[in-house]
Amino acid sequence: MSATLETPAKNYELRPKLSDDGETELLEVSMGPHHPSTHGVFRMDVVLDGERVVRLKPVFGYLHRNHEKIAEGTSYLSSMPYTDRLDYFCSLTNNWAYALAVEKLAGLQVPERAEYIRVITAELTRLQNHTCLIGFLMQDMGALGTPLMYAFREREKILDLFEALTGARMMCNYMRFGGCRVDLPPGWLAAAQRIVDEYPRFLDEFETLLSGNEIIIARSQGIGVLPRELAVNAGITGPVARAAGVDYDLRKVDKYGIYDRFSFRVPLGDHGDTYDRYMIRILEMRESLKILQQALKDIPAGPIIDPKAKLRGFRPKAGEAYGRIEAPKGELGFYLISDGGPNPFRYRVRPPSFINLTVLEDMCLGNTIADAVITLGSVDIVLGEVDR
Amino acid sequence: MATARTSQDCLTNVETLEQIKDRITHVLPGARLEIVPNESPSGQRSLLVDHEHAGAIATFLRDDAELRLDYCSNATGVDWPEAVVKTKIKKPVVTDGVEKEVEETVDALRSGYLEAVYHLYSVAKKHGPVILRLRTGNRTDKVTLPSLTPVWRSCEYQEREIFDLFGIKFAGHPDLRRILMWDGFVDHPMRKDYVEPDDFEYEPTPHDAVLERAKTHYPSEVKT
Amino acid sequence: MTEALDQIFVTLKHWLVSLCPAEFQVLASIVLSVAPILMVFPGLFALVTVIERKGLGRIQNRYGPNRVGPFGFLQFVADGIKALIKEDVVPRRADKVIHFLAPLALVLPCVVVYAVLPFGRNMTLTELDAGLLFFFAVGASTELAVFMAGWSSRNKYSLFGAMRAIAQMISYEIPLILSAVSVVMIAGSLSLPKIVAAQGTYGGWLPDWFVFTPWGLAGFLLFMIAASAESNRAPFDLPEGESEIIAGYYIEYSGFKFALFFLGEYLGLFAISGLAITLFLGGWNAPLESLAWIPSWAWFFTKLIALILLFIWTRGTLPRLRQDQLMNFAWKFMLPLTLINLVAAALWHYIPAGFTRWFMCGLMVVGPYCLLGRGIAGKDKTSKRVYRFAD
Amino acid sequence: MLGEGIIKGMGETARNFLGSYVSKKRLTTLQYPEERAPQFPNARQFPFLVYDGEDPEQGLRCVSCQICEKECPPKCIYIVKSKDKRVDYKGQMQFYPATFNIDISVCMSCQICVEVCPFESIKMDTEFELSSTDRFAGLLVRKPQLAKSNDHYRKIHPHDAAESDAALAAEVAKVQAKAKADAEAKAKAAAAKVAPAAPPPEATLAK
Repeated sequence: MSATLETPAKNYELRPKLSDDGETELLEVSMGPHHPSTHGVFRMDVVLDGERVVRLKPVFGYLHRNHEKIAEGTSYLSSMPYTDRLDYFCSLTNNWAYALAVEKLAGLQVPERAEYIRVITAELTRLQNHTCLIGFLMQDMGALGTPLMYAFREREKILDLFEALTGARMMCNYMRFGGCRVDLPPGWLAAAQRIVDEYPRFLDEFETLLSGNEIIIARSQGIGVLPRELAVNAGITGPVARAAGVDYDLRKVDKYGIYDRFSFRVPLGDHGDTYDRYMIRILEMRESLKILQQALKDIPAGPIIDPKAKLRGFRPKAGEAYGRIEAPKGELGFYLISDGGPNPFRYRVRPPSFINLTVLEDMCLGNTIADAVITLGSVDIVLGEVDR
Repeated sequence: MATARTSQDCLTNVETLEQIKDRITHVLPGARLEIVPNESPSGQRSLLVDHEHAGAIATFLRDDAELRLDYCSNATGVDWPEAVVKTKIKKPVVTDGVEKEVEETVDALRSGYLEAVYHLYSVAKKHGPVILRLRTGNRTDKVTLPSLTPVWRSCEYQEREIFDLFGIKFAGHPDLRRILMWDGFVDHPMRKDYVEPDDFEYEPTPHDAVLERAKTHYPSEVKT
Repeated sequence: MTEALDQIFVTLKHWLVSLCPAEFQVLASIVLSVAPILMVFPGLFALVTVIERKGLGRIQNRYGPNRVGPFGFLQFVADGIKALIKEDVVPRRADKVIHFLAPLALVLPCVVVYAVLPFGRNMTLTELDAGLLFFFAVGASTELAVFMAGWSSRNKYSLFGAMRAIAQMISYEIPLILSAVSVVMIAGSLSLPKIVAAQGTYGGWLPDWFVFTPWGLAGFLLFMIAASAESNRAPFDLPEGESEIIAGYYIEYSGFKFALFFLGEYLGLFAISGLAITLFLGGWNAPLESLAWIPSWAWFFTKLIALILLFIWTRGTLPRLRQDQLMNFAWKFMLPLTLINLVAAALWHYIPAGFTRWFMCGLMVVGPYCLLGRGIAGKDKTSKRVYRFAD
Repeated sequence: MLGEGIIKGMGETARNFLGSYVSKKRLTTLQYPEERAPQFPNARQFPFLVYDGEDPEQGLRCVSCQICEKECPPKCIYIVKSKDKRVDYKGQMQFYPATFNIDISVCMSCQICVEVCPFESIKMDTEFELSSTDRFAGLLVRKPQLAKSNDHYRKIHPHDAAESDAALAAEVAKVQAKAKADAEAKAKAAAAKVAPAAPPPEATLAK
C-alpha cells in the first residue's frame, strides 16, 4: 500500500503561502457554492499556484436536510417520496434501492412483472442520467449548451415515458415494497420500444459531435487520472471506477432483481481519466439499450405487487438489512435497522456521489483549475445525494 | 449455517462468519469478537470488534488472500440510547405440581452506546458483505473509536459524517472535521435525543408547530 | 443607375456637406462620416445579438427569442431596457475610477478602428497609407481596457480572467499580424483600399481574391482563428470562461457597464471580420463580374454577416481550450504556420502563374499543417482508444 | 488529421440547425401558454377531496380517519375531526372533517395520501397552475377549495375513477346487503334507512 493511501488528506490548516521556490504567492479561491459549474451548492476550497491546483477541499452540506433523521421519524412508506429527492435525476433507481433494502428487511418477494418494470425503468433512468451527464460535462468544458440541449432533448422523451407511467417527470415515487405502484398504461411498452430503437442513432450523432473532437480529446485525455488501486480502496463505484479499470458492476456481482437474465457487458477503461469516464458512459448506454431490448421483449403479464405487502401499518420484524443497487452514479445502498416499530430505527443512505468525492482532490492535484472543473463534472455528483 | 450462495445475500464464497471469526482469533489471539445476530429475513449478521484490534482486524480482512475485503462500501453510525429491552425467557414454572415452561418477558436496562457499522465487500473476489461493528463505551465521554480510514480510504468522508452527525470521535482519522453541518454547530443531530432548536426552520408553515415556535421567536415578522 | 446606387451614400454625404456654409463643411464632413458608423455598427450589434441567440437556439434545437416583436427581433430592445434599469453594482473595495473607465476604454478603440475600413467603393473614412498598421495598433489597446477591468474589480476570478486575456491577446496578436503580412507582401501596400483594389479583378472562374490562393486560404484560416482568439470568441473564450472563472474580467460588472463590454466585444468582432474581408475576401468586390451591379457596400455587409454566422456556428459547436493548450496552439502551431505561409506567399509572388505555382505553394501550406498538427495533437492522442469489456 | 473531428462536429451542428426547421421531432420546445403538453392519465399535481352528488359539504367522502395526515411524508395535511356524526354515502353514521387543510407550499405531490386512503376520498388533481401571490394564506388550501365533485375526477382520470366507483359501489352493495340481512333477521318491517343515491357503478367516460 503506498504512502498516499495511508495518509490520504493533507493538513487542513495549510494556509496560502509562498510556494516552495519562494517566488510566487499561492492564491486561495473559493469555488462555489454558487459557481456555475459546481453542479449545485457545492464548494471547492482551492489553493492555486498560478492556475495549478495545489490543494482542493470539497465543502458541502449546504443542501443538508437530514434526510436520514426525517426518515427515522416517519413510516417506511413515507420515506419513499423522499428518496426521489436524493439523486433527483434518477428517482426510480433510488426508489428501487430503498425498496430492495426494505424487501430484504421484511422478506418480501417481488412478482416477475414488477421486476421487469423495475429493470426497464432503471435502465431508462441510466440512459437519461448518462446522457445528461455528458451534456453537463461538455458544458463544463465550455461547449455552450449544445450537447446539453441535445441531451435534454432525448431526456424529455424518456421523462415523458416516466410521466405516463408514474404521473411525475422527475419525482416518480413509483416503486413500493414488494413491487410497483401502478401497472404500465396501455401503449407504454410500444412507446418505450420506439425510444429504445431510436436511441442508438442519437448516440451515434452524439459521438460524431463529441468523441472525435480534438479539443475534447485534448481537454480530457490524461486529465483527472484515478489509479485503479486508489479507486478500489476509496470505495469509488459506478462509471468512475469502471473507467479506472475496476471490474465491479453490481448488476453482475449481486445480480439483484433479474439482472442475471440479460446478456450485457461491462465496459472498462484503462486510463482512468476524464475521457475514459466519458466513453465508459457512452458504452454503458449502449449496453443499457441491449438490456432494454431484451426486457421489453420478455416482459410477462401478471401481478405487479406482492400480495403480502402492506401499505398501511407496515412493521417489519426487528433486525437489519443492507441493500444496494447499481445506480447510474455508482453503488447506492440503503442500510435499515428495524426495531419492530412502524418507523425505521436507523435509516442510512450510502450515496455514491458522496463517496466518489473522496478522491476529488487526488484527481485534481497538479492539474489546472479548468481541469478541476471538468474532473468534478466527470465524477457526476448530485448535491441532493451528497448532502442528503 | 449454510454456505450456499444466494443471488443477493452471501458472506463470502468460502467462509461463514463463524469461520472468519475463528481465523481472526487464530491470527490475533487477543481479539475479542462477538457475532451479532440478525433476526430479519436478510440474515445479515455482523461481527462486533474490540477497539484495540480493530485496525489489525481490518487490515487482516483487507489483505487476507481468501477474503480480500478490499472495499468498504458503507460506514455508518447508529445511536442506541439507554433503553429497556424486553427479552423473552423460558422459565420452568411449577403449577399444580406440573412443571411447565412458561415464556416470560424480562425487562433489562440496556446502557446506551454509539456504534459504527462497516459493510465490507470484495472487489477482487466479488463477495460480501462482512459487517463489522464497533461500539463506544457510552454516549457521553467514552465516544472514541479507532478510525478505519487508514485501511479503507472510503471511510474518510463517511467517518467524518459519523463524527458530525453522531459525535463518535475517530482516533487516527487524518482530517476529522464536520462535513455536513457547519463548523460552528455544537450538537450531533442524528442522535436519538437530539432536540432541534426552536428557530431551526425560519419559514413558518400554517398549522405547524414551526409556526408557533416562529411566532415566539420572530414575533414581528410572522403573519398569519 | 448601378453606379448611383453604389455611390448613394457618398453622393448623399457630398450633397449634405454642400448644403453647409463653407466654414463648417470640414466639420460637417467629419460628422457625416462618423455618425453613420456610430449608428450602423451598434445597430448591427443589436441585430447580431438576436441573430446569435436565435442561431444558437436553432443549433441547439430550441426556438431562441421569439416573443418580443416580429420573430423576436426586438429582443435587443428588451435587453437594452433591462441593462439600463439594472442596478449598477460596484464592489466596495474596487478601484472605482478604473472600474468605471474600463468599459469606455474598451469601446473607444473598437470604434476607432472603423476609421480605416473600406465599407464600399469610395467609402473609407480616412484613407491612411498605413491603414493596416493603424488598425492593429489601435485594436491592440483593448488589452489595456481588459486588464483595467480585471484588476480594478478586486476579484480573484476577474484577475484570472484579465491575466488569461492579456496572455491570449498578446500571443494571438502575432499570428494575426503575420498572417496579414502575407497579404501586404502580395498587394504591396499597407493601405486597405489599395489591398481591396488589388483583389478587384476577375480571372478565370474565380475572382482574384487572396483567399483563392493556397497561401491566402491558409492565411485566411489562420487569421480567422487568431481573430476569434482576439475577440474572445469560442473556442477561445477563456478570459470569460463561464464554467471555470464565471465571467472572467467582467464578473463584477452589471447593468449598462456590462452591456458596454458586450458592445465593445461585438464591435471588435465586426471590425476584425471586416478586416478579414478586406484582406482576403476581396473587400467590397462582388464575387462574380456579373453580380457587380449589386452595390459594393451591400457586398461588404453580406460578407460581414456571413463571417459572423461562421463565428456563431463555431461557438455553437466547440468546447473551450485550456490556457496552456491555447498558448501552445499559438506559439507552436499558429506562429510557425504563419511564418511558413509568408514563405509560401513569397513563392507565389516569384513563381510564374501556372500549375507549378499552385502545387509548390499548396505543398508549402499543407505539409507543415499536417506535421505541426500531428505535433500539437500528440502522437498517442491521435490514435483512437479501444475499450475492453468484462464478460 | 488535426481538425477532422471539429469539421465533423460542425457538420453535426449544421444538420441540427437545418433539422430544427425541417423536422418537428428535433424541436421539443412547447410554446407554453399557447401550446400545452397533453396530460397523461396518471398525472398528479395536488390532492383534492372527492364528493358525490351536488353538495360539496354533504357529499364529501372523507370520514376524517386521519390516516393521510399521519402518512403524509412532509406533514402538510391538517384535519380537525367533527364533533358530531352524519350519514355517509354508505348510509352509516360517520365523522366528517370539520377542517381539512393542505399546505400547498409543503405538499410534494407524492400521492401517498391517495394510496393510503381507505375511503377513495382523496385523489390527485391534474391542475398545475397553482401559484399565488399571497405567501401564507394563499398557499393554504381549505376544504371548500379542496372539495371537487366525482364528475371532475371522472373527467381527469377516467380509468381510475371507474375503478374507484366500482369499488365504492361494491362496498355500498355489501353494506346494503348486510343491512337487508340484518333487517330480515330481526324481522322488522320498519322503514329501512334509505341510503343516499349511490354513485353509478359505470363511469361515463367523458373525454
